[in-house]
Formats: sequence, structure tokens, C-alpha cells
Amino acid sequence: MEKMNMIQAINRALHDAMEADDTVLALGEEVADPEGGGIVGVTKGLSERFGEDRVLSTPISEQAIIGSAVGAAIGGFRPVAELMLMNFSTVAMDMLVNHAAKLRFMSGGQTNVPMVVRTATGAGLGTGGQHCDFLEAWFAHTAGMKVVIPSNSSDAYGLMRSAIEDDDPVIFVETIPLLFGPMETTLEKVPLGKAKVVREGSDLTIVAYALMVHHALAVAAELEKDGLSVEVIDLRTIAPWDRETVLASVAKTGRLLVVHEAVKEHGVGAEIAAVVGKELFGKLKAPIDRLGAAFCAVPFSKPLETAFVPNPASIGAAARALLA
Amino acid sequence: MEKMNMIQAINRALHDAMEADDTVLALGEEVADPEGGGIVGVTKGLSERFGEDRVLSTPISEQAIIGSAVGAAIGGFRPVAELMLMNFSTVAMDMLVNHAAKLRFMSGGQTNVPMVVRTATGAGLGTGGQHCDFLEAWFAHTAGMKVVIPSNSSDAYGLMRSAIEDDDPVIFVETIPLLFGPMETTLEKVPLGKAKVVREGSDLTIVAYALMVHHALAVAAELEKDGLSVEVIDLRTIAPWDRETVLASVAKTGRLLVVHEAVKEHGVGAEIAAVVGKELFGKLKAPIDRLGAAFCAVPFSKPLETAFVPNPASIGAAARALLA
Amino acid sequence: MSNYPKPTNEQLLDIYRRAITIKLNDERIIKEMMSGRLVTPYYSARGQEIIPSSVMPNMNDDDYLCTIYRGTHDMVAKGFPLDLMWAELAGRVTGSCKGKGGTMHLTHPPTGSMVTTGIVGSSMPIATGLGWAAKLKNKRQVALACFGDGACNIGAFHESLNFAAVFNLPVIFLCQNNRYAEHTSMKKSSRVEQYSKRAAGYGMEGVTVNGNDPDEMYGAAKWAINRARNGEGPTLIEAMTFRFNGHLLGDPGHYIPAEEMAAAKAADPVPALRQRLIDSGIADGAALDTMEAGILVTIDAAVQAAYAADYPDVAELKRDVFAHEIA
Amino acid sequence: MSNYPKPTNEQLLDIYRRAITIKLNDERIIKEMMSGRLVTPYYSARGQEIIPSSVMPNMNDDDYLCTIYRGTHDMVAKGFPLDLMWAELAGRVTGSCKGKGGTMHLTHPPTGSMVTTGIVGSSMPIATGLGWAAKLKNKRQVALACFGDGACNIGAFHESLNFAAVFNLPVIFLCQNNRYAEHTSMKKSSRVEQYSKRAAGYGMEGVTVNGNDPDEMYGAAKWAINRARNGEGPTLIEAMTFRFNGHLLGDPGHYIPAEEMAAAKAADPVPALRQRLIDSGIADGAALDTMEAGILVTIDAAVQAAYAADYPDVAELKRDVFAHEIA
Ligand SMILES: Cc1ncc(C[n+]2csc(CCOP(=O)(O)OP(=O)(O)O)c2C)c(N)n1
Ligand SMILES: Cc1ncc(C[n+]2csc(CCOP(=O)(O)OP(=O)(O)O)c2C)c(N)n1
Ligand SMILES: [Mg+2]
Ligand SMILES: [Mg+2]
Repeated sequence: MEKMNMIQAINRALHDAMEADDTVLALGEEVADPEGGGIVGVTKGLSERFGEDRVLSTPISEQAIIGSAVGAAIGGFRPVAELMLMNFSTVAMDMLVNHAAKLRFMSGGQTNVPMVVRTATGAGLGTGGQHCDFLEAWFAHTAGMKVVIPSNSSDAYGLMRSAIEDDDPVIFVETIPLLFGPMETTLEKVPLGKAKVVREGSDLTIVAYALMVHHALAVAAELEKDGLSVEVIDLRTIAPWDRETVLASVAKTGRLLVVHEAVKEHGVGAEIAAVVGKELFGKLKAPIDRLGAAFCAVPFSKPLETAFVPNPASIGAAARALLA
Repeated sequence: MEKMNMIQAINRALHDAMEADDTVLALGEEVADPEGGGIVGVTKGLSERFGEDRVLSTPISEQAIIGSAVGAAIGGFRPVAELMLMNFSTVAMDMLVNHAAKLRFMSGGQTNVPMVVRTATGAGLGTGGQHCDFLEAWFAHTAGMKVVIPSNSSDAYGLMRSAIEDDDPVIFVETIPLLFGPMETTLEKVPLGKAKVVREGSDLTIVAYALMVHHALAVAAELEKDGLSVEVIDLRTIAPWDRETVLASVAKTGRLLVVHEAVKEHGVGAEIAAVVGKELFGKLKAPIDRLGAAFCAVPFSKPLETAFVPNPASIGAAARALLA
Repeated sequence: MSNYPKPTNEQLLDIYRRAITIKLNDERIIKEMMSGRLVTPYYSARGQEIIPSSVMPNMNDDDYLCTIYRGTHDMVAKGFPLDLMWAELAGRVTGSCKGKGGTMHLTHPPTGSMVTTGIVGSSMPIATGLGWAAKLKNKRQVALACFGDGACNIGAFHESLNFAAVFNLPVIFLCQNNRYAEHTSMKKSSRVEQYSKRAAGYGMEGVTVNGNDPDEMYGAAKWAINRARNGEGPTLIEAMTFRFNGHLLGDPGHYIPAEEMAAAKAADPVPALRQRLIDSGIADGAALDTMEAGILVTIDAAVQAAYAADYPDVAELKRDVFAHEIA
Repeated sequence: MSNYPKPTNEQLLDIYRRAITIKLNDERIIKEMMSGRLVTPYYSARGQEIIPSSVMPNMNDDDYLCTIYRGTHDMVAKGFPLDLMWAELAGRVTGSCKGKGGTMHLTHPPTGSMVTTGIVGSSMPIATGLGWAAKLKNKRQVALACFGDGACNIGAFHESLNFAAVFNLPVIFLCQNNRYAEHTSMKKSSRVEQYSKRAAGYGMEGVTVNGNDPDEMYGAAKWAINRARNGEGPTLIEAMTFRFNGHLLGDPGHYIPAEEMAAAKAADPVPALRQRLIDSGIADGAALDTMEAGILVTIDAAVQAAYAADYPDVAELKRDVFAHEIA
């Protein structure tokens, strides 16, 4: 096992995928090496190794970026397009939602769109209201689109490899505050659609993804000191999500807390709560609770930004309340 | 009371609002009279009465349409912008989400964005995968944005008047299959954020909006014959939704079915189910159920399109199952 | 423009064959709709037939087409099988898209109809990507994006043209300028008289031609397509034309001055080409009659077969959402 | 270009005052960041000062400005109070936006800073709407949209320019072309050398000027602003310039050829203007020293006051989401 941060792991996945399959392409603003191989280097080395025909540094034209990926995909390639930040998906929603996600269905299966959209987001860096939204619920609500959000380097590598090989469009979200820390990394493919029980427990299930997995683990360790046993599930694939793993866990623990960084209202946690609440009706020991960002734009000022996102304290409090 | 269809009611609301307040404007593709006053006539007569300075027929440029509305709004006006169909919001998401919804918060309250975005949608006319999605969940997930979807002419008039007077951006959804039928219409303002109990009942609450309200009422009448008493709530404002009314009703009936035309997964029904499930934990007589469109693009072929959306038969079956 | 390559007599006949097929097919669609047997939104391209009929003889099956809701003419000219088209219009499982796409999303990759979109402007970014695919495959393929005059004012136009120019992609951007976007005259949507002027802003070739003139249209298309095949990059062609049946079938066209419509109809390019073929001795009337009768038979067979076919099963809602059927 | 109005000596001095304020303010921001006292993403406009300093003397407080993340120079030149700006940069409740917007969303309507956006291109559609508002109010107000070279390739540029042209709105589209968009050279983003060429495609006036030359910049701005005030419609001005500190503070600028950077810095326009004022006898060095010392005092006071102020209360998360506080 090597020590890698998520940037290196994704970079490695892109290298390995492009090496393994000539039809894998990359495009986006600054992704080629003359422009630095990506703002933080996720695509570094790709254009030097595979050429500037397969790796395009594009103008600032997100509709053309995603549209070109859609076109290349139905033309037989497997493009990996970058939307530098998730908020910029707002200028490419037509291509993502009306086209990438729907062309297979609307063509009756004649065209498939095997593309990956890499995008980054996450609060904590003071970038304010337009640079760090988590918008995965929009795409989970869009039939035909898959969404993946890894919380560690191994999953980042493994999910990226699977996303590229998948015949459907996948949004791959890179959580900025998680990108830089090196960790032991396994370079193996990880299947889409499979959650991972990252800590076993018997009293409460916390379903989380991205940074929130780390917070949940910290809370679980903390609660253990008080004899409270928390199971933590890293959802990893947000759409389609792994109902079996979640339902099995909650059937065991009887309690569920869903935590994500996206705004709580109408977030992914609502769907999970609705499904679990229905499937396990009468078998729960406590109401299902959800935590998410506050219902506002991401604030700039540090104390506000800190309070905006769930943190170990707020997660711990919610967990304890469910266990009381 | 006059008999009006929804087109006439909204048209009347726009006339009355523009008459009452010089700062009310209208813009969008074809909205002025030389172009017909809107594809189905919702904005008919406005440009003739108020001039082509206040009523703009624009080029096909949705970013500029919504951006111009945002600019005019922070410049002191109350624009009513049209996005001809809700799917076309995908080409204006940046202006809607990153700007209209957030400028008040990001400016610390210095700028407000009193604008209305009229848009139409709804399956049933064979327009296929890109012309009739219900996307209200995206906007409900966006802090700062309000969403209104009337089911009848009186509410259409009354909610439009309130939406225009509101100091926040409001998406106003016109359900195409409901536009054409004349009905008794009250010309009074209807407050945003207030649901309406359209039929009282004691055994089951159905929360619905738009066309689904009519289906729910038909089901309620049907079930009454079997001695089953169904309460039907027309949500009317989707964001922010009226928790009090919904919770009070479900507290009484003990059972909840949420029905909308949007795709079920990650739809508005998930949020309602999650909130009610938590607030009324232990007090429900049956699991909360949700109905929504199938998880796919809107299909073209008539039998598929019919099966795609909830209908009285599927709603009736779900209701009976909850009451069994 | 005078030095464009001209179509040969045989090619002119081929252009007519395509154009009359489009026209007869369109008339049959309208007839079926009027009778109530066919129910669909329909955007007739009656009046615009010469454009794709003159362009497509320069394209092969493996050249890509992305077109729009008003696109049956483009697809018929490109060789889209009429039986698959009719079954799709009728929402039958035998349709090219199993009835799931319908009129606005007709697709048939074997003849290069890759995407039909209902979103104004959106044929362009996807065609750009198909152009990238073509360039990478290095087999002299090209990609054609069709769109209307109204689409020239939406962001996707701008991004796509610039993108294709920057990467020197083999894309032909074909604006079918019928002077109206829904009910809005081009005059109210732009201060320029020719959208082809915008090409210069991307360092791209751009021309305006009479789309109803097969010589000009064929020549400009051949020139642009050859440039694309030779790696000389994208071209914007603005083909001037008119639509005779308004925006959506049923549109009374109140916003079109009566003289404008009358003049356009008087210059109906399909009968004009027929007359020219006869006048110049390229074909005689009887031969054309025979050709047309044959086309009508083909169309009729397609219509009958469509109606005779089954509707898709409701289980189709779970198929083609993802590569694997959903549970 | 030679017949643009020229700034008077007094106006030149005013331009310098604005430019040196921007420069000194920028230097202080960087100093505070380096010391760790100020933590924020920061997009320095060092090198671009002459542009807004020459434009804003032609604008009034009630003229509208929409600018971008790289926009403190525009706002300082427009008269944004430094104390409110600093408190906002420091995330304090005394900031113009109560600390909620921050560096990329500085706003101050009393001096016309209506919107600062972090989305490339998005200053333009909103400025277009402010232009519409200005036109309706009929008080000869104008709206200015600032954006970079990279923004000329995004859809919002296209839609906004066409829209403003069609409705003849009093909008000035000011492209501050510093030749790079993040790490991408303009040469790789476009096949045209001047984005102003695109104006012709909208039937709009468009010019490229040396943005670092106060005569040219002042003249072009005055011309365009006067046209807008007189109901003669929008203008695209492309002002050529350079940014000395890379994209985001900390960007090493590896993608910029060393000679290009050296040449730009050698031509630093702010000291050049200072020298010119002295050489031409418009001001003497001592007077300028005094002016600069005064500016430094003002900046320092703003910095100190910012740091002394409170952070906003967490309850602010529930305020300004809607007009009414949420429960
Ligand atoms: C983004 C978007 N906005 C609006 C529409 C509604 N709409 C459908 S066709 C049309 C007019 C398009 O005109 P043009 O591009 O000239 O093509 P034509 O229909 O004349 O062939 C409009 C506005 C749409 N489909 N997509
Ligand atoms: C829609 C969108 N895409 C990408 C970005 C990321 N981004 C921020 S600044 C920038 C470069 C903009 O360059 P330019 O317009 O030349 O302005 P400059 O920064 O040089 O002043 C990019 C790509 C963004 N903010 N918005
Ligand atoms: Mg047209
Ligand atoms: Mg730049």
C-alpha cells in the first residue's frame, strides 16, 4: 500500500484508465500540463503522456465542455470532463440533465453516454456563497445520472476507475477539504452503488459521505467512551444509493441519523429518511434524524461558515439525543 | 365570481399588478402582443396596455432573461420573467440559484431580488423527455428561493399577486394540463406559504399539488363510498411549505400519502415524509407513502406517458393500502 | 459564392428525390394528424426541404447529425429509415427509439442521426463533441449541427462555435434561418441582418446562402464539409429559408405579414426544383411522377406498419434509464 | 481612437489618486494575508489599476457597477468605502455585507457596487438588467459590467451583449483583458486576437484600447458612457492590461513566460502615471507623497477598525435568506 492523498489517487486512476483504454479522454479548464494539469494537479501528467488531442485545456465554456463530453461519449469515447467547482454545474445543467442523463432513455437505448464529470466542492476555505455548494440532490433526482462522492483516497481511486468504466454518466465529486491529506491507499476498483460499513455498532446508524464520514467516526469513537455503540456507513455512491446496506444496518440498530454537508432541506437525507421510515415502520426505536448545512447560502465569515456545516459537536449532540 | 381558466386568471393578476404598481415588469420569449402575448396568451394585452418598455419580447436567451430580471429587481423593479417551460430553467440555473436566490444573503440584506419566474410544465401532451419535467425540488433545496404551484384559477390569481408583491424571488409554476378549463374564480390575494385543506377527512391525509390535487380529490370521493375518509391538502406553496397545516392534519388522521408529478426519488415528498415521520414518530398508524413519476425521463409513447405519472388508480391503490 | 462547386445533373436529381420525400412525408404526417390518427406535437419543416437535401449528398452514414425538434427533414435527407421514423412518431415499440423518444428525439445512429434535441441551441455543443470524436478517430468524418435563427442568440451557440474553432474540429454549424423563432421575427432578436457575421468573432469561416437554391446550398455545404474533412476546421453556414406551416402545427401565423408568407409560398422551392429539372431536361415529368409514386408507396407502407405495431410495454419505464435495467 | 476626449490635468490627477489608492490597498491586503491576520481567497488586480481609475471619473454614485471576484480595484475606484470593504474582507459584522458575502461578493449599493460575482461571465446578464432599470427610470444612469478575457467565451457574454443591443440598453461591457484566464493564455481560448471584434456580431460598437494608458482608457470610457447616457446603446470596450500577481494570491505563474511578466512589470502603469504627472508638471513629488501618505492613513484606519470589530452572530444564518427572518 502506498501513501497518497486524494489528488494523487484520482490522478493515478486517470492515468491507469487512460493507459488501459485509448477511448478515455479528459477535458476541462486548465486540465492539460501547460496550464498546470488542473488547479490542484488532479490531471497532472495526462497531456504529457497521452497528448493534447486526448486531454484538452478548454476555454471557460461549461456548456461546450459538457456538451463535448456528451458528443464524444455517444461517438464512442469515455470522456472525463471537469467542472472546476460544483456551483459551475449551474451553467451546464441543460447538458447534464436534459442530455447526458436522458439520451439513453430517449433513444430507446441506441445511444449511451459513458462519461464522468469530475467536480470539486466543500466549505471551509472562505470561498463564500458561490463556490462550495453540495448539489448532489439535484442529480440524484435526475433519472439516468449517477453520483459518487468518495471520502478517502482508496475509494477515490476505486470509484473513479469504476465510474470511467461505467456505461452511464457519473458525477464524481471531489471534496476539497479532503484532497490534501496523505493516507494509506489501495489501488483497486470499487463498485458503484455499494456503501461501506466503516465502523460497526449496535445502537445507532449514522449514514454519511465525504467529510461527514470522518466527523461521524470521531463522534462514534467519542460515544463509545460512554458505552454507546455507533455504526457508521460511508454511502460513497449517492445515486443509486445502497438501500440494502442501509436498511440492514438500521434494522439492527433501530436508530438512524443521516448527515451531509448539503443544505438539509430537500437534501439526500430526506430520501434516505423517507425510504427507511417506510421500510422499517414500527421497528425503529427513535425518530430518524437528519443533519445538513443551514438553510442559507454558504456564508463567508469564519464563525458563520463553521456553524453552517455539521461538525462533530452538532453530530454528537444529535446522536446522543437519538440514544437518550 | 367569474368563470375563468388559469390562463385568464394569471393574465388578470398580471394586469392588476402592473396597474397597481409601475415597477412591475414582464419579460420573456413572445410575451409582448406583437408576438401573441405568450404562447398560450398568459401575458396577452400587457404590452398594449403598459408599453413595450415594461413588457419585453426577448431573444431566446434565458440567461439574459433571468439575469435581466435579477438586475432590474435590484435596480428597484418587480420583474415577472417567463421561462417558457420548466426544463429551460436548466440554461438559467446560474442566474436563478447563484444569483437570484443568494444576492440578499450575500449582500447582508443590502440588495433584494423581488422577482417572479413564471414557468410551465406537465406531462400528458406527448412532448417527451425535455419539455415537461417538474423540477421544484431543485429550487426548494435552494435557500432563498420560493416556489409556488397553483392547482386552480383562484389560487393562480391570488398567489401570483402575492408572489409579485413578495420581496423574494418566487418560481411560479403553471401546470399545462390545468391551464385551459374554466372554473369559478375568486380574485383575491392568497398568502404564500399557506397550504389549503381542500377536503376534510379523518383516516388519511393526502398532500398533493397541481394536477395531483384533482386526482386526490377524485380518489377521496371514491374512497368515501367505502366509508374511508380522506383529507386532501393542496400544498400550493412548495417552498417554504406549510408544516403546521400538514402536521396538524396527519396528527389527526395518523396516515400520510404525498403525491406529486415530479420523479418520486429525491422529490419534495421525501422532505415532507422525513419531517412528518420525525415530528409524529410513534403517532402514525401506517408508514408514510409517496407517489411520484417513475424514475426515468418523461416517455413519449402514450401508454408509457400515462403510466409515468401518478393517476387516480395508482393513488387510490396506495391510499387503500395505507388504510388496509 | 460563385466559385462553389455545383451539383451535377445527377446530383440535382438526387437532391430533388430527397426534397420531395421530405415534402411528401411531411404532408402525410399532417394528414395523419388532421385525421386524429397521429397525435404528437409536430414542427413542420415544409419550405426548408432544399437545405438538408442539398447538404446530405455530401455526407456519409458515418458522418454525424445533431438536429432539433424541427428536424424530420434533416433526418429524412440523411437516410433515416421511414418505417422506424413513423413507428416512433406513432409511439410504437417498433420505432427507432421504441416509442420512448418521439417526434422531438428521433435518433438513428446507423444513419448518423445521433441526437435530436428539443432545447434551443443544444444540438451545437453535442455536435462539437462528435466533431472531437471524429477528429480523434481520424477517418475524415464530420459532424453537422442543425439549428434555427433563434438559436443564434443562446449561449450554447457562442460556446460551441468558439470551442470548435479553438480545437479546429470538423463541425459544420448549419443555421436554417427561416426568419422566425416561434412568433418572434429575427428583426426583433438581433441588430445584425446576417448571423453568419458572428463567425468572424471566432476566427471561423461563415457564409450566408440561399438555402432554397440547391446550387448555392450544395456548393456551400460541399465546400464546408470538404474543409472539415481536410482538417481545415469548422464553418458556420446560414441558410436562408422560410417555414410554411408556422412554428408548431396549428400555429395560425398571425405574426407573419401576409405578403411575406405569400411571397415565400409563391417561391416554394420544391416544385421550383421539379420545374427546373423538367425545363432543363434533367428529368421528364413522367419519370418524376413515377419516382414520387414510389415514394408515396414507401411512406404509406411505413405508416401502415407503424399503426399495426404494438405500443411499448410499461416495463420499458425501467429500461434504458441506465445500462442495466432498474429493479 | 485619436478623437476620444482627453482627461484634463485635474482629471489625470484624479485618475492617479484612484489608481494609487487601489495599489496601496492591494499591497496592504497582501501584507495582511502574508502576516496571517487576514485569511481569504484574494484575486489581486495589481497591474490593472488604470482601467477603473480612468472609467469611474465618468460615472456617478447612482450609476451601477457589476464586477467580479477580481474587482476590489473597480469598487475602490467607484468609491466603495474602505472601512466597509476591509471589515467585509475580515468577515466582520461591520462589513458592507455583515461579513456574509466576503471578498468575492462585496456589495455597496450607495456607491453603485450592486453585485460582485464569483461566476465567470455572470456580471453581464445582471448589468444588462440594471441597464434596463436605468432606461426605465430615464435619469441618464448607466450600468457597467466588468469581466475578464476568459469570460468572453462563456454563454452569458453572448446573450447579454445581444440582449443589450436589441433593447438599446445603457450598458458598458468592460473586458479587462489581462491575457490570462486562470492559467490559460488567451491564445489557447480564442482564434481572434481582439474580443472587441465580437461586438460587430451584435450590431454593437466595440473597441480595444490600452487599458494601462489613462488617456485612451478615459477617452474610450467617456465616449461609451456618454453614448449610453444619450440613449445610443451599449458598447463593448476591451481594455488590454496585465495582472502582476497571478490568478489567485499564491499562484506562482509558471504558465507565464518570464519575459512577458518582466515586460509587463517594467511597464507598471501606476508609477508610470506618477512619473508623468511629475514630468509634465501636473503635480510635484512632494504633493504626491502627501497624498499617498493620506491614503495610507485611511487604509490603516480601515484595517484597524476592521480587526477591532466583532464577528457576526451565528443567528445571521437565519437572516437575509428571505426578507423575513426564518424561524
Ligand atoms: C432553451 C429553450 N428556450 C426556449 C424554447 C422554446 N422554443 C422552442 S422552439 C423555439 C423557437 C426556435 O426558433 P429557431 O431557432 O429560429 O428555430 P425554428 O423553430 O424556427 O426552426 C423556442 C423559443 C426551447 N425549446 N429551448
Ligand atoms: C462559470 C465559471 N467557470 C469557471 C470558474 C473558475 N474560474 C474563476 S476565475 C477563472 C478565470 C477567469 O479569467 P478571466 O475572465 O480572464 O478573468 P481574470 O481572472 O483574468 O480577471 C476561472 C476559470 C468560474 N468562477 N466560473
Ligand atoms: Mg427560426
Ligand atoms: Mg483574464
